Amino acid sequence: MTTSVPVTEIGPADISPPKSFLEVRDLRVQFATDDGIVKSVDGVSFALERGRTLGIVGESGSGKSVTSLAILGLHRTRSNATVSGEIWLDGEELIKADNERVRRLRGRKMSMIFQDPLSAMHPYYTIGQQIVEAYRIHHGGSKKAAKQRAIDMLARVGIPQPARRVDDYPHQFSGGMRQRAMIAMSLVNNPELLIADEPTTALDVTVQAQILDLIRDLQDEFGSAVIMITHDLGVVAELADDILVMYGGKAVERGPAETVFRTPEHPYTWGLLGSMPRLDREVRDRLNPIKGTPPSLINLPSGCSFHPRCPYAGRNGDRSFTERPELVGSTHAVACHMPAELRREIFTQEVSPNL
Amino acid sequence: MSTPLLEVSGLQKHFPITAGLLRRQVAAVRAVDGIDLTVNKGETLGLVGESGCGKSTAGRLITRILEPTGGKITFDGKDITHVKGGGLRGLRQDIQMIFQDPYSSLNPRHTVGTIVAAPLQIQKIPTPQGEKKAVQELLEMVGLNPEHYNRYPHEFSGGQRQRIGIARALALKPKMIVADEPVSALDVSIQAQVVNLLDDLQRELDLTYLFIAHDLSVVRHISDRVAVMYLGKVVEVAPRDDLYAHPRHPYTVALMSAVPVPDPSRRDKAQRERVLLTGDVPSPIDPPSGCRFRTRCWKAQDVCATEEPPLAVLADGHQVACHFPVSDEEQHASGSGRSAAAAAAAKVAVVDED
Amino acid sequence: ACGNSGGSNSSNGGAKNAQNAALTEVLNVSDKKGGTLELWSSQDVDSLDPARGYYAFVWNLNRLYTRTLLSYDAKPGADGMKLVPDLATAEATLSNDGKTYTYTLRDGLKFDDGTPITSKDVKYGIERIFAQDVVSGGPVYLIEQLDQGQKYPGPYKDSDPNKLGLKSVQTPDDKTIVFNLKQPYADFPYLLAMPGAGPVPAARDTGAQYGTKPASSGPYKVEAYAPGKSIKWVRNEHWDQASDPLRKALPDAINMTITTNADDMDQRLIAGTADVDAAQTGVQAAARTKILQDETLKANSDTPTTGFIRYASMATSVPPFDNVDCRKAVMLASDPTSLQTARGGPIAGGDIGINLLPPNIPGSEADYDPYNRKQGKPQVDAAKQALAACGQPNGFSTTIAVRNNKPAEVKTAEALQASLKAVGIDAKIDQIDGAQSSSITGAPNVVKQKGYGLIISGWAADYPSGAGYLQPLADSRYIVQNGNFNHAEIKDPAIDALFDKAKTVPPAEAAAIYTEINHKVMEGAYVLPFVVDKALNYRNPRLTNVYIHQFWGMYDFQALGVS
Amino acid sequence: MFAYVVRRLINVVFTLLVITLVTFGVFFLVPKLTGSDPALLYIGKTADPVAVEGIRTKLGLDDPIHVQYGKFLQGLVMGREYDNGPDVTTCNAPCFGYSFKTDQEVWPYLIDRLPVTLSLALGAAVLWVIGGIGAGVISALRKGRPADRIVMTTALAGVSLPIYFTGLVSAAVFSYWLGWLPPPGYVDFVVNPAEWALNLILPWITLAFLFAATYARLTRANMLETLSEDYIRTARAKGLRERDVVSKHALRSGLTPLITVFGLDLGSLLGGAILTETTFNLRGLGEATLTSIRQNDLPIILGVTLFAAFFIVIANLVVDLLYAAVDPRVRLS
Amino acid sequence: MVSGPGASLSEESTHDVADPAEGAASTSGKAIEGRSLRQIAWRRFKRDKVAMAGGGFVIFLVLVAFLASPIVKLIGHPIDAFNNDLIDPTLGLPIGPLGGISGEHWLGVEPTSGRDIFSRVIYGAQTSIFVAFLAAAVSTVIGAILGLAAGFVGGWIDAVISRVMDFLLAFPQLLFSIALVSVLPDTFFGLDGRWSRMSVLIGVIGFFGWPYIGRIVRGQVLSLREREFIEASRSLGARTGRILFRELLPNLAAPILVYTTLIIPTNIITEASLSFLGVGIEAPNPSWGGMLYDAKSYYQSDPMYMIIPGVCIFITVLAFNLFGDGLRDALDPKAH
Ligand SMILES: Nc1ncnc2c1ncn2[C@@H]1O[C@H](COP(=O)(O)OP(=O)(O)OP(=O)(O)O)[C@@H](O)[C@H]1O
Ligand SMILES: Nc1ncnc2c1ncn2[C@@H]1O[C@H](COP(=O)(O)OP(=O)(O)OP(=O)(O)O)[C@@H](O)[C@H]1O
Ligand SMILES: [Mg+2]
Ligand SMILES: [Mg+2]
Ligand code: NI
Repeated sequence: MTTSVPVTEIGPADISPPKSFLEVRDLRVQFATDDGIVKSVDGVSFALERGRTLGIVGESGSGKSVTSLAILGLHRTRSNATVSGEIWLDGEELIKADNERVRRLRGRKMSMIFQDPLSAMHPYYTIGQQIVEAYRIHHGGSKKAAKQRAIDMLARVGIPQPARRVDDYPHQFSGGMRQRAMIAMSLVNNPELLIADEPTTALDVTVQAQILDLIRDLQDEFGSAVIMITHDLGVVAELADDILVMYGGKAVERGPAETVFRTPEHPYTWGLLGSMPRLDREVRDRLNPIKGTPPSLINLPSGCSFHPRCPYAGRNGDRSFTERPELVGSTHAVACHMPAELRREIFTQEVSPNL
Repeated sequence: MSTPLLEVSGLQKHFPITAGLLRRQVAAVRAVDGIDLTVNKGETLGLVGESGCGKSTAGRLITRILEPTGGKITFDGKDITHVKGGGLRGLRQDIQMIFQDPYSSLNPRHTVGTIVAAPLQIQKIPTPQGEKKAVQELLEMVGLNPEHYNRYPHEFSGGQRQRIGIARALALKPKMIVADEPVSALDVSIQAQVVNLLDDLQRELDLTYLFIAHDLSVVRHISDRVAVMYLGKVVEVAPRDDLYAHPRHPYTVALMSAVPVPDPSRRDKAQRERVLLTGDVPSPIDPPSGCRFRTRCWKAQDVCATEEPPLAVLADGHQVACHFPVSDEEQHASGSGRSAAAAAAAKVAVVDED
Repeated sequence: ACGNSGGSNSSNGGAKNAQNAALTEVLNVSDKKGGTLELWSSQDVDSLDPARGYYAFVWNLNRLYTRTLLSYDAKPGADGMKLVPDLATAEATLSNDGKTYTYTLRDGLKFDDGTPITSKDVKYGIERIFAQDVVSGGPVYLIEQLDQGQKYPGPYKDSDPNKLGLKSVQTPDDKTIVFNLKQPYADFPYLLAMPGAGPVPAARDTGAQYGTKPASSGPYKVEAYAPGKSIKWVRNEHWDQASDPLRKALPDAINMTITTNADDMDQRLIAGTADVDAAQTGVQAAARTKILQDETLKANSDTPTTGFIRYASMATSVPPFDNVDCRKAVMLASDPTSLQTARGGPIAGGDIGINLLPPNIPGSEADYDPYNRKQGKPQVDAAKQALAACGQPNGFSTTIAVRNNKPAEVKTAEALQASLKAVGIDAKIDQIDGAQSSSITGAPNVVKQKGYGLIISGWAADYPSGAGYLQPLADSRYIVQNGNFNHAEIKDPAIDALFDKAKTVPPAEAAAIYTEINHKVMEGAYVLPFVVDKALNYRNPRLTNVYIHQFWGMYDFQALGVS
Repeated sequence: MFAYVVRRLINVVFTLLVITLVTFGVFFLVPKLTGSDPALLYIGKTADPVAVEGIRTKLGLDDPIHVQYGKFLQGLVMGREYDNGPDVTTCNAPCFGYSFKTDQEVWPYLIDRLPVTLSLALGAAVLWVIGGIGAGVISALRKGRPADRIVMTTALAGVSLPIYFTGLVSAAVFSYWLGWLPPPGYVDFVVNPAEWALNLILPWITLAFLFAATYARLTRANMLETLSEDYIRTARAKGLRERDVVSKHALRSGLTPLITVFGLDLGSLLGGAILTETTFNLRGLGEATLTSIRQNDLPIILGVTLFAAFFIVIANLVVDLLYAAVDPRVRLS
Repeated sequence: MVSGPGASLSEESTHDVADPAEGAASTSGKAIEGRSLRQIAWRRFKRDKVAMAGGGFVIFLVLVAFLASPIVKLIGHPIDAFNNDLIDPTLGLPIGPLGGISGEHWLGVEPTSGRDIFSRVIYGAQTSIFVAFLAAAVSTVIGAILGLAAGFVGGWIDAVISRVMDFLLAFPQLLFSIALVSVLPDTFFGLDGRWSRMSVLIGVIGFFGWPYIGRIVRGQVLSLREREFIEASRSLGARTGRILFRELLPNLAAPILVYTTLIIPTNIITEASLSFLGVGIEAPNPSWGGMLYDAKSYYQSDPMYMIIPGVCIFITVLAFNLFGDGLRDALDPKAH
């Protein structure tokens, strides 16, 4: 187990210049809708170094995608979103930066792989045209050179006969190949930060394994920082060095992957692990589901937003119901009102045996 | 040990592809192309396979929502392959289905009461205690508040909706339930609730399940035996523990090894042992000759292209359709054996996938 | 005529220039040749083939390029109603029994290609009318008079080598043409004045297509005809002024522009970029307002009677119109003013109709008003009495048949309906297909079956004689199963006898007989006259030799020149 | 792609056949059912029985209906002759019929009218496509802002206004009261292009306004939908400039559905032309239709209907091919 | 307009008119209150003030249409009463400014005849509303049945119906309507005069409107048919009838309602157009289109006569469009 401290604790009041390659501080994203204000991301902070992978897990609607889009500055155009906080990328603050600056970084310094490659690619342009475009925005150069580059990239991501397939349209590719093409497109400019938003959710396991392999290889090769967003704990475990667990728009637990998997401290993380059947364990008689349903982001429960589903809520008097827990801790940070000792005790005694 | 409730042999379903105003058939999707299965009373048979391999079609054939193109289905001793009319209506009482998508499987214009009462009305089941009462009992059984009788599906969360679907399936007190990916649309935390519910109901009501899923871990959790499908064919059937411990068919091996392990400390090992398949599942319109898996199989030889391996029972009780089943030695020579396979796989990785 | 805004000159020098001045006098008399006459029309010609045209303005236009043996004199007022020799040297020499008409052609007559016009060409032209299966559409009076049992099929099916097989017409030499009638027929010369009786060179006859390029015997020839767009006439170089005492032929060319936008045409007339509306049906409502409210414009306008009477016939075959008192009730109940307004009012529509004979027909009387219509109000009480006498004191219901392609007729039908309602007569309006009226209102059995008690139409004479005008309307022998115009189905033996008598007496006596017929028809209350039709037409002040020709009720196109 | 074109062409021929059959049936059978004699419809004021009989033989109205249809088809393809002995009327291919009422072949008659309608339709189409789509795009890009509201309010008013009302009002205001424009009429383009345009301005605007309104609404909806597509997000994520995102990515797919709509609108364009031509007294195909209907001139009615149907079918073929050219997904299916 | 809803077809077919609250409501905790979709739609509709105003006006118009004859009786100017005294006989124009508007004749009188315009406008409303509604009903019935058949049965039935619909939609409908109206017999079902002509119009307009509804219903059925609840119903042993009427139809009700509402304004305009072209309602029966046709000759000298029916058509169509758009937004917020 590595002992470096990749994930630093950063508070909202921290105005010191960043030490890490990517630092997100107190990120908040809110959407104004007809029904009220949706607090999709509500004070999330984390940091990431080059060459490392951060896995973000959480249920559907917990704010994972919104976070990643905020980093790329994609809430800026035609959106009902308000974004606040700080995002430092390689010493540069992005939220206050002007649109043009962020645009120049987008696709070059930071790029993204989307979940559904079919709908994320323009149906009217060939795969090649789309990759070429991505390349030429930032590098210019001749179309021919760019196309050669596209073919190289397609070959690199394992598309057979790339010189021929480069002129195919997305709908002529199979699901797995589309995702490879998507990856090729996001890597064409050697980005330093790659965000993959559920890149394998739509794929079969066998194909998922291929893609995960590919991402890992490419990261080794290019040395980029990677944010891997997923709701599949297996996928995070495969790839991530560090893990951020999100619930209801907030980060509830953050730490190195091994720690979070081996000694998770937040009841939600326990729930996640407990409700998941695992191939690497004996078959359990029963799973341990988390009771209830995920909260509405418009009407978040008071206090700790997990309290309606938390079997341990109330152990600290009223605090769970009234007071919002902060994410506390350095390497391994947890947002829970229970004292750390109690958490560890509960984990080892009550939770761990049932996993 | 047990009596077979459902027996399927040589089951086929070909969807014609038509063209033009005259609807001439130009080809067929061979979605299910001759499968043999047995489901015993009280057990859960898991059915896994990649997307598009024909799992749902098989489920629909068994529930007789679809008319089989060929083969035979026997349920409870009766041949139900082509039952019609009254016989089919009787069968509906015995075999019920749970659907994948909790959003589209409930009519948004009907109340929960109407939805759950529908089977009672359609099958004209007498309800001595009154229809409403009967429905409320069912709701209670699946862990819903009986007061929700008059609500509409959109007012419920995914997990709750899936419960409504389950209540509807249970209304006729079926002997067997075909569950087509009942949890794959749900969040992990909710999945477990539904899986537990299905478990409990099986125990209470003595149900038999055909459990279709592509999530191997869930299938392992719930099934007694597991069948693996590939491109319209069953390639391996075995008791759960046997299958997961000693997969015999190369495809099963690859499938198992592809599942990511939720344990960071083991990932290097898992990676080393991984058998990476190349390419995608071929089209069911024009499946490969002989063994259908041969185009992606690292053990394939000439015979695989010409001869279709039958689903045969091996010595250890596995039913496997393969000319060269993976042996125990390959299985257990951890590291070397598997990595040999992996190396072989890597070699074929450059093969054209077209 | 109040509130005239400033700006317009009070009046121009020529004291004669006033509204309706052209009715009685020739304005801007001039012999100056040259220039182009710009005719406009919102209606295309029906055909330029003289045997196929039937529109009045087309007949008027025909005088530019078709000469006939006789033609109406080129003079304003009553003089214009007289026939004068045109191709012929003089009026016919008439045999004693009044059955043989002999004409001699003038010298120096030539078609536009220089070939001389002979009597055979005249005969051939007349023969063409017999080929109704090829050249349909024109009047067929000559067939009635000349066929005489021969069943002549027309020149196209003629076995005669020269295609001149019509026996009743003889051409002893190239200058002489002889017509042999079976019975004396005093109006026969009128028939010869119709364009269809003009000469046609057989060599240039293209059958049904002849109208696209008709041969010219007059001072102008058709140079180009674009259907629906324009017609252009240029001088016929082979026409000789000396051979033609009638025509002045002043302009060098005559254009007729066909527009769909009648309002636009009116504006051009007023602006002076168009000379005359060829159709002469009167300006549109917008221009009417403008002209009538501006003295200068008004002075350049005329409101001639068009020769049409607008009326409703009461079909005696449809009860209760078999009863004269019921017919009288309708007569009396109708509102003369609203009917007049519906037709366009006193100036643009016409005078209130009081009897059936229009002023251009010999025998007409300007103040014969048997139903006291001139005072302009419906006579409800009298109408109710008539109803009582008819045995329908509470009124009755009936149907008004009206042609759907004539907006003004539809309006009069509405007005009639509204005024009849006041005495309890409930009239339903049935708009019939105007294009097929001859087989609907023109078919007595259809009228009876559909119960068309009131049939609205209009009628003008094809030639200015009581026979030409009244006989189709009132003679029981003119009732046919298709194309009937005796809509009322007047079957009065006395009237029939009068018609026969009129034919045998000199014109002056005949006029008195037609007056009598008119009285009989009005006394029988067969026909309810609406208006004596008028049209408000505007003449460009630059026109010379302008006058209204009484026969057409239009400017005499052949006389016009431009300054 | 080639197979696709061939398939579509076969389709077109088939459709055209059906159209001729339907129109022929409607116009020759319905009058029969309602008891009027088509031959009578050809005759003018005098219903001379000889003439009626002549017309009847000439038109072959005595023949059984299928023979008549056969001759009709033959005329379309190879031309035909109307023959009753002495007088033969030739009607050259494509013979859409012969109007004995106006004594002319229908085809040249239509061709003669075509320039007016074409000028009207093309001008209006250019206006509305530019105006409607432009307004719709602006509206979509400025969603919720005043520009959007103004465009959408105008568009809603536009779809609620009948052509002939806007036409009459604009004619009253611009050419009568203000006198800025000549009273609408038609001047041949070759004669005087400036007047041609000046004369047609009002009809163009009137006709285009209605369509522009629909197109603006449609464009806006399509653009908004496209702008929320994943691939637009991808384009932005690549670092594309916003104007490139709109012009290269959003417009292309956002406007493609309008091609189909345009094809569909050709039918109503002809209806619009009838109304516009009536309102402005233009002598085009629409006016020809109406006049022929008023005069019961069957050959012309039939001709116009067929002509319009042919035109629309062919135009729709073009539209479909265009669509296939633009959207690669269509090519394979 | 002729192309009204037709033009927005492809727009609609790209959307899935479906359960509006799906997905969204499940996450909001307090949604569990037992509100039916109808209530939700009504609440949403109530908030849309413009659509409410449109709806109010529509109701008002329907009342006027139904009560036309008592209203006119009350006012005391029968639609066919001539008033010669109000017309300048030479010009045929109403005496007095603004087309003769006065306390007696609220909207003035007709040129030539002097008939009261207000009464005629009221009757014109009756004509428009009846024709538009009944034609919409005809279209809806045919469209729903054929659309359902095409979508549900599929196969060659679908192929044929779809082809017919495509064809009719691309066809010059106005042209064909004019031709049809003029060849069809005048008397229908023993009705006479005004009503027979109206029934012809209803038939023809209704006939050309059905493909529009048919296409939407077909699209809906195709997408609904793929939904698992249909399969679920089948797996319970439901017969086709139950699936069609109990499962599909309730889901089709909203789109059918919306698009029926939206073809009404189109029908109003089509009726007016036909009357304007002289093949619709025949004089002396009042119709807005017919009045506009009349007004064509007077637009320079008596503009009020043109403006009144034109504005009537405009306001009515606008009200229906606003109402229909609002209804669509309420029942199907995803559409916009
Ligand atoms: N444009 C928007 N307007 C309003 N709400 C939005 C918008 N985008 C996202 N949201 C809301 O923000 C919340 C977080 O969304 P997000 O997409 O980040 O979830 P996620 O964690 O990525 O979920 P999933 O696993 O389903 O992708 C959701 O409740 C979503 O409804
Ligand atoms: N009604 C149908 N008509 C034509 N082809 C069909 C039909 N239903 C299914 N198929 C085809 O049959 C094949 C098997 O489909 P099926 O739905 O059974 O797969 P599956 O294993 O359930 O996949 P998934 O995991 O994606 O649900 C697929 O290729 C599918 O496209
Ligand atoms: Mg997401
Ligand atoms: Mg499936
Ligand atoms: Ni929309």
